[in-house]
Amino acid sequence: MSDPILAIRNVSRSFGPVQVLFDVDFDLRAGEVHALIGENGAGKSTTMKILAGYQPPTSGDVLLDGKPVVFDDAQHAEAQGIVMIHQEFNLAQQLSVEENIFLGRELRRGPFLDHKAMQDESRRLLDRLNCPVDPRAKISDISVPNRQMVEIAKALGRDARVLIMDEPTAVLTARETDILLDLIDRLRAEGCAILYTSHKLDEIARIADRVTVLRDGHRVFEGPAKGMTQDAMAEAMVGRELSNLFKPKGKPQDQTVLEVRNLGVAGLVHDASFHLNKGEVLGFAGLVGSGRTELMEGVTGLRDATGTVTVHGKPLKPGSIRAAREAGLVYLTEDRKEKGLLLNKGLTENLTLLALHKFTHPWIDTAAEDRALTDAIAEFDIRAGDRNMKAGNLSGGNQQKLLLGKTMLADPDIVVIDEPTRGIDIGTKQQIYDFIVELAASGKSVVVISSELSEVIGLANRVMVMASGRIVGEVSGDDINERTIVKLAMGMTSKDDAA
Amino acid sequence: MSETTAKTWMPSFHVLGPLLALIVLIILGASINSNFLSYGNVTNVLARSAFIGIIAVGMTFVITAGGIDLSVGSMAAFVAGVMILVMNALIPSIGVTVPVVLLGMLTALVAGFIAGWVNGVLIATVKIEAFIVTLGTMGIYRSLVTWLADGGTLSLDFDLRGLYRPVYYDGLLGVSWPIIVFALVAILGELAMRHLPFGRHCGAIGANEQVAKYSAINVQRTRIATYVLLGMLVGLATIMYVPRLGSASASTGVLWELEAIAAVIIGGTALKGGYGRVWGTVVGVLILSLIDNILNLASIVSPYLNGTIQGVIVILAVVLQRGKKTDG
Amino acid sequence: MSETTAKTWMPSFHVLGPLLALIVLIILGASINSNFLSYGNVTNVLARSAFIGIIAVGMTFVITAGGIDLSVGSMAAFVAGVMILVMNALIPSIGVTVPVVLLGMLTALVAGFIAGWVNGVLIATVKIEAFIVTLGTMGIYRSLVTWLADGGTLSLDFDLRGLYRPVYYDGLLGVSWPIIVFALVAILGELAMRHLPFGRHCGAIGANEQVAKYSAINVQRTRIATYVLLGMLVGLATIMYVPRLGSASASTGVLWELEAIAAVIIGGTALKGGYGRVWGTVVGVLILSLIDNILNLASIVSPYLNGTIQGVIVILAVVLQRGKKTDG
Amino acid sequence: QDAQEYTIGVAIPSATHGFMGGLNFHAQDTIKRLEGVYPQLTFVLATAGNAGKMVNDIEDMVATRDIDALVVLPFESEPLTSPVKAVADAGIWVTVVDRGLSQPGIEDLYVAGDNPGFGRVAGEYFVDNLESGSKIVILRGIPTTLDNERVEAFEAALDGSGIEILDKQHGNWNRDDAFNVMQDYLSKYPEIDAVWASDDDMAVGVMEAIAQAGRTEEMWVVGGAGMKQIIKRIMDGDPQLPVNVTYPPAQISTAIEMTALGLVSQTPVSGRMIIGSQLVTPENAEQFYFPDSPF
Ligand SMILES: Nc1ncnc2c1ncn2[C@@H]1O[C@H](COP(=O)(O)OP(=O)(O)OP(=O)(O)O)[C@@H](O)[C@H]1O
Ligand SMILES: Nc1ncnc2c1ncn2[C@@H]1O[C@H](COP(=O)(O)OP(=O)(O)OP(=O)(O)O)[C@@H](O)[C@H]1O
Ligand SMILES: [Mg+2]
Ligand SMILES: [Mg+2]
Repeated sequence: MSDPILAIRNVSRSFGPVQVLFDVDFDLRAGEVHALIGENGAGKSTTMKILAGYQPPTSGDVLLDGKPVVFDDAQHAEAQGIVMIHQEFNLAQQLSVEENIFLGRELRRGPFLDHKAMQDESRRLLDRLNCPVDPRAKISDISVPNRQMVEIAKALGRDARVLIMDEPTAVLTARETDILLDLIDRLRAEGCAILYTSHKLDEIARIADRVTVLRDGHRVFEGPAKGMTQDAMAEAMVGRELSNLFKPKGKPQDQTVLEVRNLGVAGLVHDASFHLNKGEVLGFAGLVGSGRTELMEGVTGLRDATGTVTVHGKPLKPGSIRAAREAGLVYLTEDRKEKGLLLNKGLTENLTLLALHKFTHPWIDTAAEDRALTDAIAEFDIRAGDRNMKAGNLSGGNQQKLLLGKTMLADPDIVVIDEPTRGIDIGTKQQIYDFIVELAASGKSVVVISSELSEVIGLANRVMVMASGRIVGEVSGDDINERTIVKLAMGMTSKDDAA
Repeated sequence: MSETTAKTWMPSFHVLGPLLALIVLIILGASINSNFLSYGNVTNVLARSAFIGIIAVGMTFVITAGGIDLSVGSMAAFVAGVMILVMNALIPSIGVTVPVVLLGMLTALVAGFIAGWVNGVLIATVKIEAFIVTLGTMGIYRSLVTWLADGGTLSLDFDLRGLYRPVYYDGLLGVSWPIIVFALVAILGELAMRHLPFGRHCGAIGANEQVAKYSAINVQRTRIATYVLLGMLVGLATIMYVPRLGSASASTGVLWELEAIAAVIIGGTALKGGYGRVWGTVVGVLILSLIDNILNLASIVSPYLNGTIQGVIVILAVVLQRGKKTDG
Repeated sequence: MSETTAKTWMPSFHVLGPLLALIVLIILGASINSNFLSYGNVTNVLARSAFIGIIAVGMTFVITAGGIDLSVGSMAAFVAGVMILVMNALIPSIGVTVPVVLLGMLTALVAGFIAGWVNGVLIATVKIEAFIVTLGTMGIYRSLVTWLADGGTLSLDFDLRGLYRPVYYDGLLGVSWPIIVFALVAILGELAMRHLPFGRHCGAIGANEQVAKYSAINVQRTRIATYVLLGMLVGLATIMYVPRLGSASASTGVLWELEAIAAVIIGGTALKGGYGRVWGTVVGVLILSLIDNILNLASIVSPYLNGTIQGVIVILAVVLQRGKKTDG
Repeated sequence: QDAQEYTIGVAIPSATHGFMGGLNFHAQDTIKRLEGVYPQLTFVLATAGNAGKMVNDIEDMVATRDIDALVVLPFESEPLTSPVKAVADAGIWVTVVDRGLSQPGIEDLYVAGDNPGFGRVAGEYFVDNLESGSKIVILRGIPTTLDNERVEAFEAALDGSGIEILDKQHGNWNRDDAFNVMQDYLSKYPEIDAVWASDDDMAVGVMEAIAQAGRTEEMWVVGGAGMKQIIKRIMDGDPQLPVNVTYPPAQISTAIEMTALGLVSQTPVSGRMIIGSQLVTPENAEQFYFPDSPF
């Protein structure tokens, strides 16, 4: 076994009074993929940031090529060939794809920028990822998965000897995940050292050479990945045995609560019609860019849309999110950082923002807000070191849980959940699935948009499949399986002509 | 590590910063002139702070919601002008009576409401940069008042002034009305910012408009509301202002906008929006008034250099506040 | 697919907006007065746009990087004052010669450099809100020039003025120097914004400082550089300005800051930072100059209402530009 | 008759405070009247908020309006000297009002108030009506050359009288600023015998501050420039406002009218015309009272 390029020894890290890492050891060798797994808030991202020079350890050493090193900042680490892809996007929204990829290390001809070279190179990097985005497009204009691909392209462009990837696939669909994993294979073969985190344990099983498991800031396992089953990984993470992920599906009632007719969103969604029954979990599947998000944003009044939406038999006032909320229809966004949470504000303020009216009589009842936070922390297992911390300082998965708590606080009859478990660890995932099933059982109705097919399959009573902005099919009962859905999504068959 | 310091130090600095600056100024003033803490001087300073103060409270909401309003100074002049014209016009029919004054006050509030609403709609609905809209309306209101006054001064009827004058000069239990009104506005403002959904929503919009929208906040309406509130507070400030000198002209309210914005920011509200505190604004207003007052009381330097001292103190007041803050 | 629509629709509005407004104004001017397009008038308008124009180009970088500078107007007055004092002081030893003028120019650039650097350091290193810093220095520079001029006017030695005068009034091939310098600054500015890493880094810092920092950009240095650049351009503008009026006083450059900022925003640069374009700024400056020029040509209304017309046109120019833009 | 057509350009500062408001009023009023009297005359009026804008206005008049004569009240003397000289060099008749250019002999006609006289007349009144040892305060205008001239002349007139000047701060010819400054004077000085407010706008603010402090009996106030409300109170014998010193905004009318006369007739109008600053007393106040003026 070769010597580690990059390692940490006895590293601890505290944020204020809260210690999040305890004497952690970790090393990374050339030509190996080392997976770091653990529950939300276990300290994975923190470990990675310490390795990549974004944060100093409170105590302990970072070793580079066997020698202790203190990174002044991330640039210093990057100069040593250590590149990190952050869990949260690290892109400037107003700049173009190409500008982001080359930010801080622009190619020049003489003193001038070499636009052509940079565009060609961006094109090449994106091609490597099979990503069709125009390098001149603004980041704010491209979809979330594509942003992640740009983020990866940006890292690839930096000639890394050590590549640290914090949940790169959380926002990717199966197709892009495949592309990325193939790419990681190639990089490993080229001798790159790769640190990889994901809550999708099948990916870990597929590419990892070695696995380290963190639990509550302690390293609880380190060893070869070979022979380690996903169940074993999950157990090591959670510290208990996990039962079946999905509970048995409930039985929807025969009462339509949401009826959408001929909904269109300019250029993105065409002529979509569907309905949702009381107590039903309705899945939406499709490829990236198939328009599921846009359809639901149109339904809930977040986007201008044509067509009609009827809730509990009453037409919904178009274009008004508030009207939707008052009718009991709420949407949980897929983009928690830009649309979901106020990262600079506290947990309470985020939690109650959507349902603030419930706490107002006529002053905001801060004591009740505080109780709501306590409840949400318990119900969604939010691991916050400190109740007064900013939402942005929560670990990624815990942000997602907070967002879920925020949405559910509005006590919706109908909830549309876009990518419910993005970045959530396997243990909590199970809790969320249970939660969704119970929600349906209690007479609420749920729409689940997910790029994780297993999720849609395991949860939904019925599944709508979208492609190119149209609903191309509906499957239910035993037809809810991967083969049927993928076929529909790829536009191969049209089982149920929607037109 | 830096977060640690941030957590434990920042609030204390943040909270104490402007207060500290205010206290330093008060000590300075008291040591320079023994009359500084006299009832008369304190009343003067507080009462004259009231106009900017009332406006600055409204500005706090606008800025917290990520906006800005450069038009408040000329809006005040315009509202004062309209108010005086209306009151003078009413005298022939109603006579010099209290109803005329009340109608004048109503006019000011309505004019402020409309002016603020126009700003708000152009910004929130037509979606033009707030800076440009209010720069434009700043010029428009200023030129309209000049035009109304025919280049000169609009003066309130002399007899009516006698009736109206107490609104500035009298008060309750030795506290003059402008101070009382300012205090009320400040308290209500602080309450609204901290304990009403409106304040929360302003902060949310300023922090991230998208998130606010996805949280079922009517961004457009809330944003317009901030400008309308500000407009009405400008009207209220004008109601206090007109009885003082009984006139309005093209030079009324010049640079009030900068003073109000400066007070808001000195008070610790973030110019980029997302975080505001009304009590800080009040402290900011007092700091600015005190600087002027102390410079007048002191006469230690060439009056030409007053601007230099003012500038330095304003910057220092904010330095105090920022403490050891890292990148913002 | 949607990326395509975004690409083809938005820019056309965005790009054509200010140009359209400019063209409308030119047509309006030409239809009102036949002399409008005369060589003399065009030269006048362009030459007088040069001061604000040169400053506004610098302001474009500051704003693109997410900053603001309210001090440029008084900075110009201050730089002009220092420059005049230095030149007058040099005459006894060097005489009325070209070197005196050259040393004066150097003084202006150095003074601008220092003034900009002070702003930049206070903002980027001490991390005080740009609005407050430059509001403070605005007061400071203005009061310093008043003090230097002893409340009156600093005038350039009369003979020296004769020597220096051609820098404003003469030119090359019938194009006067200010126009040439403005054009050069604009072209270099556009190049720097679009084709130098500096311009890109400004955009990145303005868009997201954190991302910029993580991308190995020296945020602090870049930010200071924008203010230094602006300061030096203020110096350059002053070099063009002094031969025109030959003096500096407390009223020199009043409100230039607002005009420069307005030009930048009319030109399509985002006030929140992250996106800037120099050519747009040039168009913005021309629009503002033309409004004044046309109002002089027309004399259709009470001069008291000029401000109203100006305000309306400025707002309209930006409305044109925004087109059908959705939430910003 | 086929009288020749003329265009007269008028460039004045914009109406940012009382005196300039009055001046703007008189300029517009005169233009309207003269356009009625002389149909062959066209007037171009431009108002400017700063010196640079005024230069722009003048350039525009020459370049696009083909003016035959220019009446200008320089925003500031220094910066307007060269541009106005360029106009004169182009053969255009130039009338300069109020503030002289920094180089003599450029203008054809000079009509002005008397700034040093303005300060001196006020100063002399103070000397005549106060005892040695009396204490006074001064409110100054916006820092400018003309403010300096007035204040210097005022102080020169006080020389040797034994009157003590306690303080002089800038009230910027603004009512509100003057109110604030006077409030602070009143806090600072337990004894003040008289106030030279140097401008009627400022006098309005000063008197309010005195009234508020209840010290009306203690001191009197002299403003300046003859605002109608102030003149009215002098007429009525207000003891707090014993006198005023004129600095008539209507001098612009004189200048425009004489310029027009020079163009349409053979009347010789070139030269200098100084409109002296006069002391307005209750006895003669009536002749300075113009109730229709906005000032
Ligand atoms: N800047 C910070 N200030 C305070 N606490 C922080 C900060 N950054 C991280 N934490 C805390 O440190 C703990 C570990 O967070 P980290 O992001 O490393 O978790 P993670 O393992 O990556 O979780 P996830 O799977 O949800 O991404 C969390 O409790 C988090 O709240
Ligand atoms: N802010 C935006 N501006 C312009 N186009 C956008 C924007 N957001 C998304 N799009 C485009 O809209 C289309 C559909 O978006 P999106 O990828 O979110 O669909 P989706 O079916 O919800 O997929 P997923 O939820 O799996 O990401 C894509 O072509 C995407 O590029
Ligand atoms: Mg993480
Ligand atoms: Mg989506």
